[in-house]
Amino acid sequence: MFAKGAEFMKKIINDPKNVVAEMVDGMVRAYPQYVQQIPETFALIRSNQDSMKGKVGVVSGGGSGHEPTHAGFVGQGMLSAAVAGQVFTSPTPDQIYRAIKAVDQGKGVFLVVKNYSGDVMNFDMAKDLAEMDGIKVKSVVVDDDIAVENSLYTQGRRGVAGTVLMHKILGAAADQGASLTELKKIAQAVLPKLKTIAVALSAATVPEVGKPGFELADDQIEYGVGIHSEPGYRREKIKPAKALATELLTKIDHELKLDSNKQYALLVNGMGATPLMEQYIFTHNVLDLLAEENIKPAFVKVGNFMTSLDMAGISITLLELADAAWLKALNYPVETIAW
Amino acid sequence: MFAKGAEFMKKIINDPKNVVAEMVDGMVRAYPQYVQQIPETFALIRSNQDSMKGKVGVVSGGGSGHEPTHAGFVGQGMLSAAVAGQVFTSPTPDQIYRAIKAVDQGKGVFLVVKNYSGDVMNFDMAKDLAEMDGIKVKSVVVDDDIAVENSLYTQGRRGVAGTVLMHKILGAAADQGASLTELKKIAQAVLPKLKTIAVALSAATVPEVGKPGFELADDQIEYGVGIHSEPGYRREKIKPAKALATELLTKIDHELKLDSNKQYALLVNGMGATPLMEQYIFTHNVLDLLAEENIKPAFVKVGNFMTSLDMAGISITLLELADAAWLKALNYPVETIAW
Amino acid sequence: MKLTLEKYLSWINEFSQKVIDKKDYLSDLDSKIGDGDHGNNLARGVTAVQQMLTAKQPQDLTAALKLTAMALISKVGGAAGPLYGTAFLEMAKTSSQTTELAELLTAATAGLQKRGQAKAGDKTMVDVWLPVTAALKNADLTSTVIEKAVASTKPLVAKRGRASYLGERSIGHLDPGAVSSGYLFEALLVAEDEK
Amino acid sequence: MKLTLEKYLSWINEFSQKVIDKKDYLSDLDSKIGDGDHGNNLARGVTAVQQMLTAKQPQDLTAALKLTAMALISKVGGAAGPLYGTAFLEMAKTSSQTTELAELLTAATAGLQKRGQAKAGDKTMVDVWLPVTAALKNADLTSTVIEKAVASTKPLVAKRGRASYLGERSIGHLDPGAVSSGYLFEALLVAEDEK
Ligand SMILES: Nc1ncnc2c1ncn2[C@@H]1O[C@H](COP(=O)(O)OP(=O)(O)O)[C@@H](O)[C@H]1O
Ligand SMILES: Nc1ncnc2c1ncn2[C@@H]1O[C@H](COP(=O)(O)OP(=O)(O)O)[C@@H](O)[C@H]1O
Ligand SMILES: [Mg+2]
Ligand SMILES: [Mg+2]
Ligand SMILES: [Mg+2]
Ligand SMILES: [Mg+2]
Repeated sequence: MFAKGAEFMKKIINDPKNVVAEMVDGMVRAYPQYVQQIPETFALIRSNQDSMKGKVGVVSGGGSGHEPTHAGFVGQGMLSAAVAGQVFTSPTPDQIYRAIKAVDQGKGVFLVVKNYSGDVMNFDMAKDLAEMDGIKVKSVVVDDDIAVENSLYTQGRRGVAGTVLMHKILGAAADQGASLTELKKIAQAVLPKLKTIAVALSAATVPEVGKPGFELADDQIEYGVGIHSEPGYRREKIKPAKALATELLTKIDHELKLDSNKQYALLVNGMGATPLMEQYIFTHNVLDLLAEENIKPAFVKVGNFMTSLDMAGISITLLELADAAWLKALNYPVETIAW
Repeated sequence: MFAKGAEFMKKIINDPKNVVAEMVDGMVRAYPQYVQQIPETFALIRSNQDSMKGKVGVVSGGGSGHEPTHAGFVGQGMLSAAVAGQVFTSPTPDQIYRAIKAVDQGKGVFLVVKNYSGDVMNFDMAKDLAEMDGIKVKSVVVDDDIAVENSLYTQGRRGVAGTVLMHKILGAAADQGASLTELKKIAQAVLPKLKTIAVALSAATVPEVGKPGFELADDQIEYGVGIHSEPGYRREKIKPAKALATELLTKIDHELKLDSNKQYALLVNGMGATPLMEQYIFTHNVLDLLAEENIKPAFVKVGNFMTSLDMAGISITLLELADAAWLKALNYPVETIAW
Repeated sequence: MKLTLEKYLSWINEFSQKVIDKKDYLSDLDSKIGDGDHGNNLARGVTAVQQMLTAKQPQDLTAALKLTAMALISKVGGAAGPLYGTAFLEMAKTSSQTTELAELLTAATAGLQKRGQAKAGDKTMVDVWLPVTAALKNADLTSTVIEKAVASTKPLVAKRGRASYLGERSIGHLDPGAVSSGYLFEALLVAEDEK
Repeated sequence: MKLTLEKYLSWINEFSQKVIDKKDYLSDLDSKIGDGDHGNNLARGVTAVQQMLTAKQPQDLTAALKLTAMALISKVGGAAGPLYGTAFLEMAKTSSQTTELAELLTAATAGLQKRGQAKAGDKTMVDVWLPVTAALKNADLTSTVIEKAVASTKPLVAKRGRASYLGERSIGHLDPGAVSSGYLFEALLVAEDEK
């Protein structure tokens, strides 16, 4: 919207400084039946608070710009609350702490954190604050993005679209009365089976920054980008959807060792500016490639779930359904804006 | 994806000629629980065919490129079937006829048509074919787009995002056993109360064409565009979200004569490449402006419902809830991919 | 002039070739005042017509016209599909009574107008079909007549089809359906010359 | 060197001004190897610090440090928020025992490392805090020490924070958190000079 240096940002916004406040306001006023704002925070809690009674709370959150994640998944059967940070910036501990306090029913609160330094540290500090109040808190740090090599000596892998499936499975379990310890066990079991990888056609423009996170030539794509325009592992000329699907699925196969005797859930995720038509075409190719390996996913979902502002691109998430309960949890009914 | 002359189209597709076939394939394989393909057509019918028993069928359709419209709204409580044409091109009469035949349960079939020459003529021809088989058919031609002046001597107004609300209301009524004649009455009552207007930040690129439908300068927007990059009524420099909302709401007010004693449903619709963050910010402004007139919509929905491929932009639909049954119908439970 | 099966086949072949050659140009015209797909729509249609005629080898004019109509109706979509389809269907129907070209085209044009509700001067293909039919009746159809008819759409304000949304801004552009109809009748002249 | 309330306030003012001036540059550095928001994050933070200090008028050093920490923790977010926040919180805690700057910074750096798990050479702000703390202990903190520490991050491969996703490609870029930490300590030198 505002000219900034030579760049021009074409967005439907007012002041770049207020995007999160205005977005949160729009969301809670559009959907009061699902979410309510915890006063003076950007934390949104379930409107149907009765549905949380006697259950462990599940709280997620992170930077804004990934809508409908996180608040779009708040509601019965899924998250108890979600905390929004500034764009691509972890929320602060005081806000996370407020959300934890608001959802706790004496059974403890489970935190779903994506593996970014900021998120990990801010959620940790919030956990400390909550524990000082006597609230039991456990957490999982999701690191499903296989684009970066894993290593003990680095930050490790990022948390991306697979987090949505983690929310779904934990939310269903919590709704059915799982304890804090049981949720931790489920999360730990799901984590190594959950793998995501993305390709970008363009980068996101953070409103306060005013220009794209990176530049791709008119005919270039980048494999392995993160959801904050973190660079990926290779740039090349754009290829047909089938070739993109092949590249990404090969990477996932390398990690999960796809096996026709096993069951899988597939999430095809648009990054914000990619039309559903392209997402369905890509899904067609992914399903074809899996079918060549005699794999037919037991659960499929296609759409914009973990976006990156106006980035064009797509990600594949495969979850190996090592436990039959996970499939049931994915199909468990929910009352949310966006699932 | 393919270079075409000097232009370059960056899309996740394979052959531009196959986009619809591949998209439809991706959709039915991803969501077999909701939709099935009528063999050798791009018509998708409800998987839960039992849910149609004894009821009037509701069939919609039109060009592709508006996903999740139309097939995303097929399912119990909403559409019985949807017919997809080529991108931005009306489906052909034979395919529409197949859909009509497939959903008819002896109670007749109601067609929801958007007011474009092509759609009107092709659905008319399909109606003729179906009537020759003894199937009772009635229809509504939706013309909610107030961007163009209405006139008896022209094509009249276009059908755009408001069509989704028409689907929802008619689908709920049909599911509750309304007759063909009753559906026609409801449609006729809803039509004059349903108004939509859009603003575009960029035009859509049809895959087989390979370049955007129109060019906007880096800082330009266009008010009143249609969902096929039909030009609008004014171009100007981009403005803050609030100013855009004011411009569009003023136009709607001019038509509907907004009145704080009446109830309204609001649909804020992203055109395909507009992030949810921007849609919620815009919603915040729209709700503020309505609040200044003491209007609080009784129903709000925000998201990508009637898109235009990769167009960036947004539309406002307001439906005056002249009949209390319409609000109930909007909240009526459905089993669809995208509502 | 009477239309024969042979002459019809060379006419429709000539037209198909022209549409395929001019596909991009037709879509370009359509993107000025419509949605940019007229060439693609029609090219899809004539390709189907070719396939259908080759596969079914119709043995009389009526069958050939009907196959053409069916291929266009089921493959073109959009506005042009039902319009061209209806035109050929009307010709097919009439051809069982007469093969006089002027009469076939009179029926076609009437069908076109019934289907699309366009009048002369609405800036549609009708603005080509009407004068061409009139000229054929007088047996004086020439390239000039066709060119003039096509060109006549340029200064008009569109009243039907997508171009009508442009109002005054449609002035100064040729109507794509008029241009493709121009090709149809130019192809007729070529087919006649060949005989 | 002992830290007084007065000296601290002029230090933090100087730093705030610098961050606001260099906001775009810090974000630019971050967009090279991170997500492009470090300047914006920190600017939001120091603005809150200024507001907090003006509103609350702390009467002793511990209170001022704690207010700073709280403003940073609750306003910056991201990685820099908890890191800078923890550093100032540790200084606040330690300041009730001693106001010796070297000791305050020793505590801060330890807190920073505990919070973020970064070691020397991981290409983070720690690569500035460690040598600066060491120099202060020897009472020989100079601009050169700071500049060298900041510059030392350039050839490193990032092991923590978003830059670590770049692996080898992080080489050749300054770490934005190191640069902002450099501003913090340059501001300290300015504040000292003023006295
Ligand atoms: N109602 C109508 N009557 C006659 N011709 C029409 C009508 N509507 C559209 N046309 C013709 O159709 C042409 C557009 O065809 P095409 O682009 O294939 O379809 P669409 O407009 O559905 O994309 C126009 O140029 C015009 O000549
Ligand atoms: N684990 C860590 N330990 C120490 N410093 C870190 C760590 N992670 C990140 N940093 C510092 O934080 C800086 C980035 O801060 P900022 O951009 O504000 O946060 P974010 O990375 O969340 O966007 C990096 O330049 C680095 O100096
Ligand atoms: Mg950040
Ligand atoms: Mg069209
Ligand atoms: Mg067209
Ligand atoms: Mg950053």
